[in-house]
This record gives sequence, C-alpha cells and structure tokens, in this order.
Amino acid sequence: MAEPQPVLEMTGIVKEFPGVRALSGVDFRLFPGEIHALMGENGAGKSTLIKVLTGVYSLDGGTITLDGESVRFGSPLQAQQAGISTVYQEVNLCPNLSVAENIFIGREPTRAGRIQWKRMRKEAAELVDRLGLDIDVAAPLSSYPLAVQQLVAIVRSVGTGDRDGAGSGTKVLVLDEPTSSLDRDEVLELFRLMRQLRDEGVAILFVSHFLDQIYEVCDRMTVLRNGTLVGEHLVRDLDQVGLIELMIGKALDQLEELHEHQMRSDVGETLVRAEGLGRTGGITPFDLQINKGEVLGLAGLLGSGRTELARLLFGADQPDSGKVTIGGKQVSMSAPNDAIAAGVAFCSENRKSEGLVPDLTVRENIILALQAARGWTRPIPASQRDELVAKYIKALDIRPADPEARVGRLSGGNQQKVLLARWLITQPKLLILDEPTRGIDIGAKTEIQKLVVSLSEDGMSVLYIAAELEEVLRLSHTIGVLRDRRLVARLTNGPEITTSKILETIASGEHQ
Amino acid sequence: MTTTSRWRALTHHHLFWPVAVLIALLLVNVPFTPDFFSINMTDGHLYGSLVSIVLFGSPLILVAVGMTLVIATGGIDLSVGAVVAITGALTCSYISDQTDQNTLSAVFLAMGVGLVAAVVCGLWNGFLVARMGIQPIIATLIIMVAGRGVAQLITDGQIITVNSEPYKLIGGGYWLTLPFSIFVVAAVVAVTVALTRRTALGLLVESVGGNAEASRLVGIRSTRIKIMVYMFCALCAGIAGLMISSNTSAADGNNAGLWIELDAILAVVIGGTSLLGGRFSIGGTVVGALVIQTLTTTIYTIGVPTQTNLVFKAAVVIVVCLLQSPKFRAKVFGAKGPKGPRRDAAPVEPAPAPDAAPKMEVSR
Amino acid sequence: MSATTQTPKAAPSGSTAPRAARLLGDRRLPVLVTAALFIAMYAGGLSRYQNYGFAEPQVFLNLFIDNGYLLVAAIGATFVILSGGIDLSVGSVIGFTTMFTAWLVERQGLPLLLVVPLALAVGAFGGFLMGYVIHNFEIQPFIVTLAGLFLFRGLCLVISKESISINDASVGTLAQTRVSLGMGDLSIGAVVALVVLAVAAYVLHYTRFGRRVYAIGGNEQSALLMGLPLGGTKIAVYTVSGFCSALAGLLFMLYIQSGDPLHAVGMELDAIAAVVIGGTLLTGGSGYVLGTLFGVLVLGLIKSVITFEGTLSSWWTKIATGVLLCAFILIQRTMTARRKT
Amino acid sequence: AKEDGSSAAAAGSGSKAITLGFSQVGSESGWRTANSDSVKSAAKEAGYTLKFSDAQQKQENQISAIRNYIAQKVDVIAFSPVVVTGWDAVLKEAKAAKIPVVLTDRSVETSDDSLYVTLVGSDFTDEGRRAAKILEKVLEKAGHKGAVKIAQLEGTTGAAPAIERAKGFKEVMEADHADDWKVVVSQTGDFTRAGGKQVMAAFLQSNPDINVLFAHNDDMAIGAIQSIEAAGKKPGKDILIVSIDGVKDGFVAMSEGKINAIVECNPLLGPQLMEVVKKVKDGETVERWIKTKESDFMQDQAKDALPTRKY
Ligand SMILES: Nc1ncnc2c1ncn2[C@@H]1O[C@H](COP(=O)(O)OP(=O)(O)OP(=O)(O)O)[C@@H](O)[C@H]1O
Ligand SMILES: Nc1ncnc2c1ncn2[C@@H]1O[C@H](COP(=O)(O)OP(=O)(O)OP(=O)(O)O)[C@@H](O)[C@H]1O
Ligand SMILES: [Mg+2]
Ligand SMILES: [Mg+2]
Repeated sequence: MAEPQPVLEMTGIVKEFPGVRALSGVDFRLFPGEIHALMGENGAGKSTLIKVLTGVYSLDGGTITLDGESVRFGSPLQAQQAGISTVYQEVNLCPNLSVAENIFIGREPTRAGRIQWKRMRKEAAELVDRLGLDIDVAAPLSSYPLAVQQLVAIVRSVGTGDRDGAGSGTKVLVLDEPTSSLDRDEVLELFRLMRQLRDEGVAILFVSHFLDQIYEVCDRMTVLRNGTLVGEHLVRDLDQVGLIELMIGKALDQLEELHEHQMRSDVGETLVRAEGLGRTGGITPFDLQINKGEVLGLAGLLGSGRTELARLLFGADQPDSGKVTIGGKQVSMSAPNDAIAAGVAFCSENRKSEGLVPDLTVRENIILALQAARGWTRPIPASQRDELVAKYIKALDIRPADPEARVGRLSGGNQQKVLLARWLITQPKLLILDEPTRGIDIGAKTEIQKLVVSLSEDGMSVLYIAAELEEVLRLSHTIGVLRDRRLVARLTNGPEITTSKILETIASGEHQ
Repeated sequence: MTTTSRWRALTHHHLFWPVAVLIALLLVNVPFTPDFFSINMTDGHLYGSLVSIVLFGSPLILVAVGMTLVIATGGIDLSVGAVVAITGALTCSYISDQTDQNTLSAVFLAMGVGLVAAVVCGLWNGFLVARMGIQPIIATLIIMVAGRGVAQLITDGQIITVNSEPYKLIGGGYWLTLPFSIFVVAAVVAVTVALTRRTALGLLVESVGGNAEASRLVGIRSTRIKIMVYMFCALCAGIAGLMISSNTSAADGNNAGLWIELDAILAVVIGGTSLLGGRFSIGGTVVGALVIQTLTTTIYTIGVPTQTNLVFKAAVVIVVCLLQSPKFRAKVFGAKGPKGPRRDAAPVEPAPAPDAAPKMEVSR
Repeated sequence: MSATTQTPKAAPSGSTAPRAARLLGDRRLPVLVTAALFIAMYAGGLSRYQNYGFAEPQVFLNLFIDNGYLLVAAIGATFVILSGGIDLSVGSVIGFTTMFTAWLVERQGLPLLLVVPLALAVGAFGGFLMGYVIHNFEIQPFIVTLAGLFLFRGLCLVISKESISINDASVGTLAQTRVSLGMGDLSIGAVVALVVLAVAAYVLHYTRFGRRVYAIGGNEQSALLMGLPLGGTKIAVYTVSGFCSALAGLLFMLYIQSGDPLHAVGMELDAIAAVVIGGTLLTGGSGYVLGTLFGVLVLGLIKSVITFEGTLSSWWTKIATGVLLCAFILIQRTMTARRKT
Repeated sequence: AKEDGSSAAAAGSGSKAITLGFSQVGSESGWRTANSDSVKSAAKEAGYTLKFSDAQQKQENQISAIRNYIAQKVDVIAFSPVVVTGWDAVLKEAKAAKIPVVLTDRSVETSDDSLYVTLVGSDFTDEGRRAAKILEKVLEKAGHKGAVKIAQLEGTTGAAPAIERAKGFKEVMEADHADDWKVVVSQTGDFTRAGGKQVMAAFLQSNPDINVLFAHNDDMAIGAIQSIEAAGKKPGKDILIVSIDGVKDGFVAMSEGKINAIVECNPLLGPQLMEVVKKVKDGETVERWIKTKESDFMQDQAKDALPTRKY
C-alpha cells in the first residue's frame, strides 16, 4: 500500500534447531494498516518466524525493529507488552478456565487489586458477541469444541490488546492459521473484524493455507520456501497459480483431475449400519449407513455435531442408545478398541490433545495404531516396520523425512500427515477423517484428497468431515447434513447438489 | 574435528551426566579410603567397596527399575517401601515356622508366597489408578500407610530372624565369588529391558504416559497396561524385599525399605526419566540408583558427622540435577563450551510437554 | 462460497448452558462431596462414641486446634499443586522452623518479635530458591523440593541434634491463649490458620496472581504463550508455599513449645493427601482451597476416631488409617465420577 | 466416661476399674513392641480398662491422644514421650482436669515439676555410661593391649536414646580413658539391622584397624556382625562388641561369642507401671523416678540368661 515507515521489520532472521535450519536469513516487513499474508508450504518456517518474533524462540541471527527501535523479546509477555498480540497455530488457552477468563487472563478488570468477575463476564460476552458467537462465557473452555476455542483465542488477541496500561495498544496482530477449523460464517465475521482493525491502523500478519481467504482479505504477502525468503508481493500483482508456483517451486494442476473423478457412484454393499445411535447431551439418535467404497461427507455448521457423530461411530464416546453393525456383525462400542478391531479408524480433528504423542518419534507415532491392534506381545518386525514407515513418509511427503525426529517438533501440517499415516497403515475398512486437511498446505491438501479418492476406489469407506463445504462436496458420494446435533438429511451427490443447496438444507433443517 | 564431534556426541548421550557424576563420586572416596577400588578375595568371595556398593544397592536398583515403568505411564508408586516390608515379613515368617529352615522347597514356597502378596498389592494399586481413576500418589499412599501395618501384623511387631542358608543366598550370599544379588539384579534388568524393548510394551507404556487420551483413541488398552506396570513394580519391590530381608536374615516390618520410594524416584529422575511420563530409560535408572548408593557409602566412609548427612546428600542431589539441566549447563559452561550458539536453541524452546496427557489420566 | 449470512446459528445458548453449568459444577463437586462425607463421618463418630465425650463441641474445635498447622501447610501446598507442581519440603521446613526459632529464642536470646519475621523470611526464601531453580534450570519440582526436604531436615540437625524446649514467657502465653467461641474455644494457632484460609481463598479467586496459578496449572505452555509471567508466578507459588510452611512451623512451635530436629517428619505427605482429598487435581489447574480445609479435617477426624476407638494396637492403627483413607477416597471417587465418558 | 461413672456409683469409687490412657511412641522396634505388649498384658491382669494409642513417632499425635484422654476423663494418663520437650501445654490441661500423669521409658523437660507424678523407666545416659564401664571389663577380659579404636553405631539421628547413649558413653570415656580410647568413626545405623550392616561394611573399608564396636542397640550390632564376618574378621575376637537393649537375638549372638557384653534396657515395665498407677490413683505418694530393674550381661552369663529372654 503506502510507503510509510514499516511498523515491524525483521532482517536476516536465522533460526536453527538441532539438525534443522528452520529460517535462513529471512527478511520481513509489516506496515501499519495492512493485512499481510505469510505464505509457504508446511514446514516452510511460518510459525517459526512468528515464534522468533514474539520471543518464544531465541534468535540465532538477524535483527527485529519495532517502531524504529531495535528489539529482542525474551518472552511472549514482553512482545505483548510492546504491542504484539498473537494467536499461535495450535490453540493455546487454558482448558480449565472459563471462556471469560481465557479472554482476560493477565489483564482482568480489577478494582483495588480485586478482580471484578461480573464486569469481566459482561465484557467477555460483548467481545464474543462481536464475533457473532453465542456461548456461555462462564463455562470452562474445555466444554467447547476446537473451533470455538480457536475463536476464543482470536477474541483474546484482538479484543483486549488495548487494556493493561503497560502497552500503547495493539500495533501488530499476528494470526497463525486462525481459520483452520472455522466455518464460512465465522471466517467472514473474522474478516470483518480484521478489516476494521486494519482501518484503525493495526498491522496484521495472517497465515492461512486457504488461498481464497488470502485473496479475499490480504493486501500484501511474503512467501517462504524451506526457510528462505522467496519474495514479497502485493496480492493484486500475483495470481493464485503464480503464488502456488512460488510456494512449491513448480507448477500445479491436479485440481481438475479431482473434478473428473467424483461423478462415480457405483458403491458396494453396506459396510456400516448404525441404528438409533445417540448420546444424551451429545447427538440425537440417528440412523446411518455407509457402503463399501463410499465416501460419506458430513456437512453442518460449527458445533452441529459432526465430530460427535464420528466419535460415536468409533466408540470414542459411549453411546446411550442404538447399535452399530459393521460388515454384518454387531460391534459393541464400549471403547475404541472394539471399533478398531472391526476395521474402523478415526483421525481426530484435535491432533495436539487427541492425536499425537509429542515425545515419541515420527516412526513410533506412525506405527502406534497398528501396534496397539497387534497387542504388545507381537511387535512389528523391525524391517517391516521401517519399510512401512518409509513408504508413508514418502507417500505423504512428511518433512523432515526423518523417522527418528520427535513429532512434537514437526510443523503443524506435517504432524497432521503423521496422524494420517498412522491410520492408513492399519488399512481400515472405514476411515473416519475429521478435518484431515486442517493446517495442510494447498499442495498436500490435493494430495490427501486424491488419496481419499483412490482409497475409496480400492474399496475403503471414508467418513469425511471438513470445514470447507467445497471439499466435502468434491469428494463425497453422499452427504449427511447435520443441524443442532441432529442428522437432518442425507443427500446423494450429483450435479444438482451445490454448496448453496446444502446450506439451504442446513437452514431449513427439513428431512429429505 | 572428528574428536570434537565424537566428544559432542558423547556429552549429548543421555547417560553421560549420570555416569560422570557416578565416577566423580567414586573418585571422591579415594583420598579417604586409599584402597577404595581394590577388590580382594576373602573367604572365597570377592570383597571390596565396589562389591558392597553393588550388594547394598541391589534392592534400590530393583525398586527403581520397577518405578521407572510406573513413572513412564505418568504415575508414581509410593507403596514400594511397604511392599518391601510385607514381602520380607511374609517370607521370613513362613520360613521361621518351618522345622527345617534349610529345605529348598520350603524356601521357594515362602518366596512364592511373599511375591504373590507383593503382586497383589500391585494389582490393588493398578486397580485404583487405572480402573477407579484415583490419582496415583493418593492411591499408592493407602498401601504405603496400611501396608507397613500389615507387615507388622505379620511379624507381630518383632524382628523375625531366620536361619536358612538357601534363603540367605539371595541377598547376602555369594555365587561364583560375586554377590548373588548381582545376578538377580542383572536378570531382572535384562528381563525388563527385553520385556519393554523386544516387545512393544515399552512403546505402549511411553505412549500412555506421553498422551493418555491419544493412546486411548489408537486403541491401546491403557487400563490393562497400567495395571500390569503397577504389578511389575510391586513384583520388583517384592524381590527387593526378599533381598533386604535375606541380607540380614531378618524381617523388620517397620524399618525394611523405609523411605526407599523417595530414593527410587530420585534414581529414576537422575537416570533421565521425566516424572511427567513418556520416555524412559532403564539403563539411566540403574546408573541413578548406583549414584545414590555410592553417595550413601561415601557419606559413611568419608567421615561426615551424622548430623550433616542430609545436608551433604541435599548438596549432591542439587549438583547432580543442575549438571543434568541443559539450561544450567548453557548458562554456566555455555560461553566456554565448544559450540555455544547451537546449544541454546533447545532450552528456550518450551518443551512440547505432553501437557494434555497427565490431565486426562486423573480426570477420567 | 455463497454463504448466506443469516444461516441459523448452531447450538442456541439455551441448550449449551445446562451442559456448561454441569461441567462447571463438576469442579466444585469434589469439594461438596468431601464436605458431605466429612459430616457423615463425624455423625458416625457421634453415634459410636457419644458416651465418650465425642459430642462435646470442643472435640470438634480440637480438630482445628490440633490441625491448624497442617491446614496452613496444606494451603501452601494447594498453591503449588494448583500450579501443577509439588512441594515435598513442607515437613522439613516446618521442622526447621521449630528448631530455628527455638534456637534463636532460647540459645541466642533474641526476642520473639524479631524471631517470627526472621523465621518466616527464611522459609519464604527457601521456597523462593526452590522456585528459582525449578523455573530457571527446568528441573522437576519433585526433585528440587526433595533436595529441599533433605536440606532443611539436615539443617535442623546441624542446629542441634537435641530438642530444644522453649521456655520463653511470651511463647507460653501465646500458646495458652484461647479465643472463646461460646461453645468452646480455639487456640491462636487455629485462628491464624482460619485467617490464612480466608486470605488464600481471596487471593486465589480475586487476584490476578491467583488466576495465573490456575492458568499455569491448566496448561503451562499455553500460559506462557498467552503472555503470562510464567517464571514469576511459579517462583511466587513456591515462595508462598515456603512461607506457609514456615508459618505452619511457627504454629507447630506454639503447639508443642519446643524445637526438635525430628518434628513433622513426613508431614508433606499429610499435606498433599489433604489437598488431594479436598478435590484438587495433582496435575494442577483444578481445585479449591476450601476443599483443602475439609481434607485436613478428614485426616484429623480419622486420627481422632482412632484415638477414641482406643483399643487399636500399633499396626492396627496404621491399617485402620489406611482403610479409612481408602474407603473415603473410593466413596468420594464414585460419588464424583461422571456418569459416562 | 458416663457409662463408667454410673457403674462406679454402684460399686463405690474404691473398687471401680481404673481407666488408664496410655500413649505409646510407636512400634519402631521389637523393643517397643515388647514394651507395648507388657503394658497391655499387665493392664489386663490388673483388671484396668486400658485406652491404648500409638502415636506413630509423632509428637502431635501423642498430644492429641492425651487431649482425647482428657476429654474422655480417664483416671490416669501414662505415656512414653516421643521427644523430651514441648509437653507443658497439654500437661497443664491434664493437671487442670485433675488427671495424674505418669511417664514411662523416658523423661520430659518441663518448667513445672508438678506436671507429672513420676517416671517409670530407665535413663539412656546412664545406659551409655554403663556401656563404657562394661567395655572396660570386656577389654580386660580379652586381654586387650594398646590403643582402643572404637567404631560407634548411633541410633536415629536426633532421637533421644541415640543422643543420650552417646553422651553417657563419651562422658565416661573422656573422664577415664582420655588417652587410650578413641572413637575413630561414628555414624547412624538408624537402629536397624540393615543400617548397622551397611554402615559397618563401609567402616571396615575406610578404617580396617577398628577393634571395638559400640552399638546403640542390639539390632545394629547384629547387622554389623554380618559385615564383620563378610570382611573375614571374627566378631567378638578381632572386634569386641558392646551393645545396649538385650533383645533375644542379641543374647543368641552373645551366647555364640559374637557380642561381648550387653547393657540391658528393660521394656517389660508393665507390671511396675500398673502398681504405680494404682498408687497414684489412690493418692499415695510415689517416688519421682522409679527405675526399671536392669542388669548388665557379660558373655559368660549369656547362656544362662538366654532362656529367660521373652522378646
Ligand atoms: N521446536 C522445534 N524443534 C526442532 N525443529 C523444529 C521445531 N519447531 C519447528 N521445527 C522445524 O522447523 C521447520 C519449520 O516449521 P514451522 O512450524 O515454522 O512450519 P510452518 O511453516 O509453520 O508449517 P505449517 O504450515 O505446517 O504450520 C520444520 O521443518 C519443523 O520441523
Ligand atoms: N457455536 C457454538 N455455540 C455453542 N456451543 C457450541 C458451538 N459450537 C459447538 N458447540 C458445542 O459443541 C458440541 C458439538 O460439537 P462438535 O465438535 O460435534 O461439532 P462439529 O460439527 O464437529 O463442529 P466443529 O466445526 O467444531 O468440528 C455441542 O454439544 C455444543 O455444545
Ligand atoms: Mg505453522
Ligand atoms: Mg468437529
């Protein structure tokens, strides 16, 4: 946009981890009153750049200038006090505290040192309202699904930056993949807020793998590849194809391929049949049928119960009513083991708390499910194990391609791939994917979608949940529509089914 | 170039600091006991300080090895001391009831009885922790308190003395000129390593300790694994109990294994296993236990006045822990270290702690 | 892409509120259950020992008099445990404080007015040091405070192996002062303990520091990323615990008017047990200091019941303590367990 | 006490069963258990109602036990104090409630002597002195010449018996044998066999020229004997051993020639205590300190004494 002084300038940033050079000499500038996208594949170094900026990681080289002054933050607290407000990639809030507290902690309204709970709740409710959220701010954060938590994190960073006397208000707002679990509505709401802040002069750093979102809201972008700077461009000067080529260093045209495929509708016999499956306080009893080789997509708004449905099918939560038959045999759903034994796999949306074991290596995380199914007495022979792991690291392009790397140190997208590999390796009959593309870059996303298609062609059934309706629509043979934690419709995919048709179904909530 | 990189690799090995401390402690003894490292033949067996360190340290090693697995699942077992006492009491009271205490079958039966009791204690702990979801410290506190009472009930509050040559062998006897307990320890350690690294048990234990909820969702039967681990820990404590009572040929319900749980936990941590659960190292634990036993012996030999024993112990524990802390090393030696800048990366990074994991365990 | 902005919101607040309320209620449930069980146990004691003077209000007040120091220590431990740490040095610091004050008052002849703040400062400083090491060198609290346990116990013995009787007149008067409540009376120690309880409850609920303690216990890494002063809070928590232990030591010194190097051995376990029985999670982030009060009362009551029983031999005392503890925990657990996961 | 009160009214105050509240230290050793048993059986024999409680080595437990006895209005309170100090407050309460207090086993330090009536028990310091005296005899009997290098196995650090036994021993040593006796090493063995064994093993490494062992109790001596044997030396010959207590196993070891002398510390003071309690209850005056009947044993008396040992 304009050519005034940048509010933030990072030059020659270097960050090394043992064995990995995550950033090598990256330059980055951010101007007041702009929304600036930081782009790059999984593992390109986006989150690392942000963490170096806010003092989570120490700097190995380079300088940071904020408002013309050279700075170096020792902790996120210092960064925050200097006016940099951040939402990190994984939801980083305290699940045991209430929503209101999560928003305000560290700068609660006080009088004479005494926290004013009433006022805090009221203000929190107002802030949450601004994002169009309707939740009870006094309830503990853990009682809400991931998407709501993500919104709360956003509210925390945008809404309260200007309190706490210490700082001069938020100058820089950093959002690292804030939209990965959000619905269209929430995203729009967020964008409205971002624009408003931008107009107030706040500089916003935005990371997302959704290119549409970038083009919708950003003014300028910086592209990283493998920890190096590729370039800085005005969004209007660079089209999507150009951007992708910059990001991955080569051209890309797989998207069309997918479209050709999806009309196939020859699915096999019934694999899974759920009758009256439900859980009080969770999801209303529903009937569901998934055929062999079928991709069943679930559509619904945030909190409509897609995850809950998937968890019930997997036995992650215990149903109060109903029964499930898989391949003609009734399966008791008392624990995930039963479902796994019957050939069901469940890739959770919440990879941090329900997916990975951060201290273990990539290899160990990948073979975990298979090993658990075999029991502890029958370890997978080393050669077979290494072969399998190597195969999936290659197939999913997990980076670094080192099976001995600790999973907790991988970039978000690569962690997601490890999780996928874990379940693919078990060769399930029904694969439940709850937002498998969350935080995954555009290239890998198409890869995963292609994978789903080929798996279903090979006869695997897939239950597919994604925040993006288009994604669901593109892949599914059938679409289950949820509303208010009730399965309201089941649509067979075809040319007449469009996103707006699905949204209509959700809105009317009518049965087919 | 290669020597420095080899040195770096060495200092980065997880056993480097525990072993270094162990060696340092052993060396401290030399000025006070000039023939500290000498080992000679006495009465057909080896005799010397090193031998007695291993001999007296055996029970601690055993208990600590069992404790390692419990800690790896994110738990803790305070009841091991009481289990030591119960096993010793039961076994000795059974043996002392025999007319001929030297019959092998009776001794084996007695040991069997003792070990079964130990395993039952472990089962109970495991049940409380894994099935009932009670926090491990409290669940095991119950047997820690009541167990010692049970041991005294068995011995009637007296010290039961046995005169059984075969029984004496386990904890106080010699075989092939070496203390027999060395063989027992070696066997238990070998079995543990085999059990955890040759099978998938180690992986599953680390997974349960690293992230309990994720483990549940991949279909690991964590209840079963936890119960097993507590039983194994109690079994180790039971064997240690046999050893302790056999060593003095007497069962002392009140004092046997008193506070051994703290030393065992200390050994586990010195060995590099985190109390939060997850990764564990049996080798580290063995070294850790040896460090503690050497420390005890050192206190006895260098003539520390009794009232300063504990201060001395505290000082050593602090030094050991500081040396093991990468952050401390970075601060103190960092500037002079061979390659300074590479170092500080790791510490500043907030350990991707398995934060969700332990919480799940207790709230479930 | 053509999202209609008026799409109905999922999950209207009406349906989420009860669920949320239930979850929030869950956190208080353990405290309520502990309180209820305490009352039930007390009633049981009443019916069983009514002929032995159990019904006298003073027996109830004695619970406070005899456990005031434990309550203070357990309150300190509550802070630490809420923050996700643990403090094993409690018992030793108590022992050390009794020894230290006795030595200063009796052997060095310092006035009590000077000795009390000094002792508190030493305790708090000890806690501060431990917190400093835990935070700055990232060593596990269990180990650092275990070293603290050894150190302070060792320092007791360094001061003197023998116990020191305190004959200072002001200590005597303080120890014997009773605050009358009509139905009975309380000692200074009990009153101080109750005041500390009130202050702790206020701090935890109504100050930023208190909420930070909960946040850190909930998820340390998140708390750091949320820009909370992690180090300061952690160090402060251990300082509070050290201070509380020292205060507990002073109360204990009042209670028995002597310093002894073996006083309060193992009391850290009592304190931790009280905290946990009171419904606080050892992993941090969840619990109430009021629960700790009931935890202490339950432990005290178990002791009283056993004395009133009066016929238990030494080992049956231990077994009975264990069994009562176990029964209590199991009942508490079944009552607080959520219906289904 | 209400029930008892009504029955007392019927039977007349003189012949009413005495209620005795007894608070024991704990059950940390066989000696202590024998002590408890003796009190219990003697009370039964005398027909008293005994309220027994175990303080698990904690003074606070003992104080609250005594408070409870006061609340229950027992006739006499007896207790073996865990530590010597810190009893004033609770003893004053007992005095105010007009309940006489008898100490057993060891004394307490009080500001006011009227707080307890009498002490039934031995004197740890004196035991230490007796140990030193008997060591003289042992040395003489063994025909020992030259320097006496003593290793001392102390009891639990900070515990009264450990402190006082060491003190008594040192007193005599410094007075009579300042130049020829020397304690070369001294460590705590926590009053346990395992402790005694381990510490002695270390002593023998660092000071192989030790020729006398003074153990604060028999159990540690028994443990030490095993270490001495493992080092290839002869206990009772190469290293002369004196210990305190006189438990059965100690006498067994002594009869085998492995311990040279034992200073008795008699735990069986139940009958004596009951006598005293009766007198106190009846308002008779008793001596301030009723010493238990104790003797010292040399090796040659061991065989004869062995069958009489009860615990
Ligand atoms: N704590 C760490 N220790 C070691 N390596 C790390 C650590 N954090 C990140 N890395 C490595 O640094 C590189 C950059 O990671 P980063 O998280 O910045 O990627 P990203 O661009 O945010 O990717 P994504 O889109 O998947 O979130 C990756 O190769 C990752 O493995
Ligand atoms: N916007 C919201 N307002 C209130 N409660 C919500 C909201 N969103 C979700 N919830 C809660 O979440 C539960 C259903 O969540 P679930 O995770 O199954 O939904 P989902 O469709 O998978 O949504 P997500 O997009 O978060 O994955 C409901 O019980 C509801 O209480
Ligand atoms: Mg990232
Ligand atoms: Mg979901």
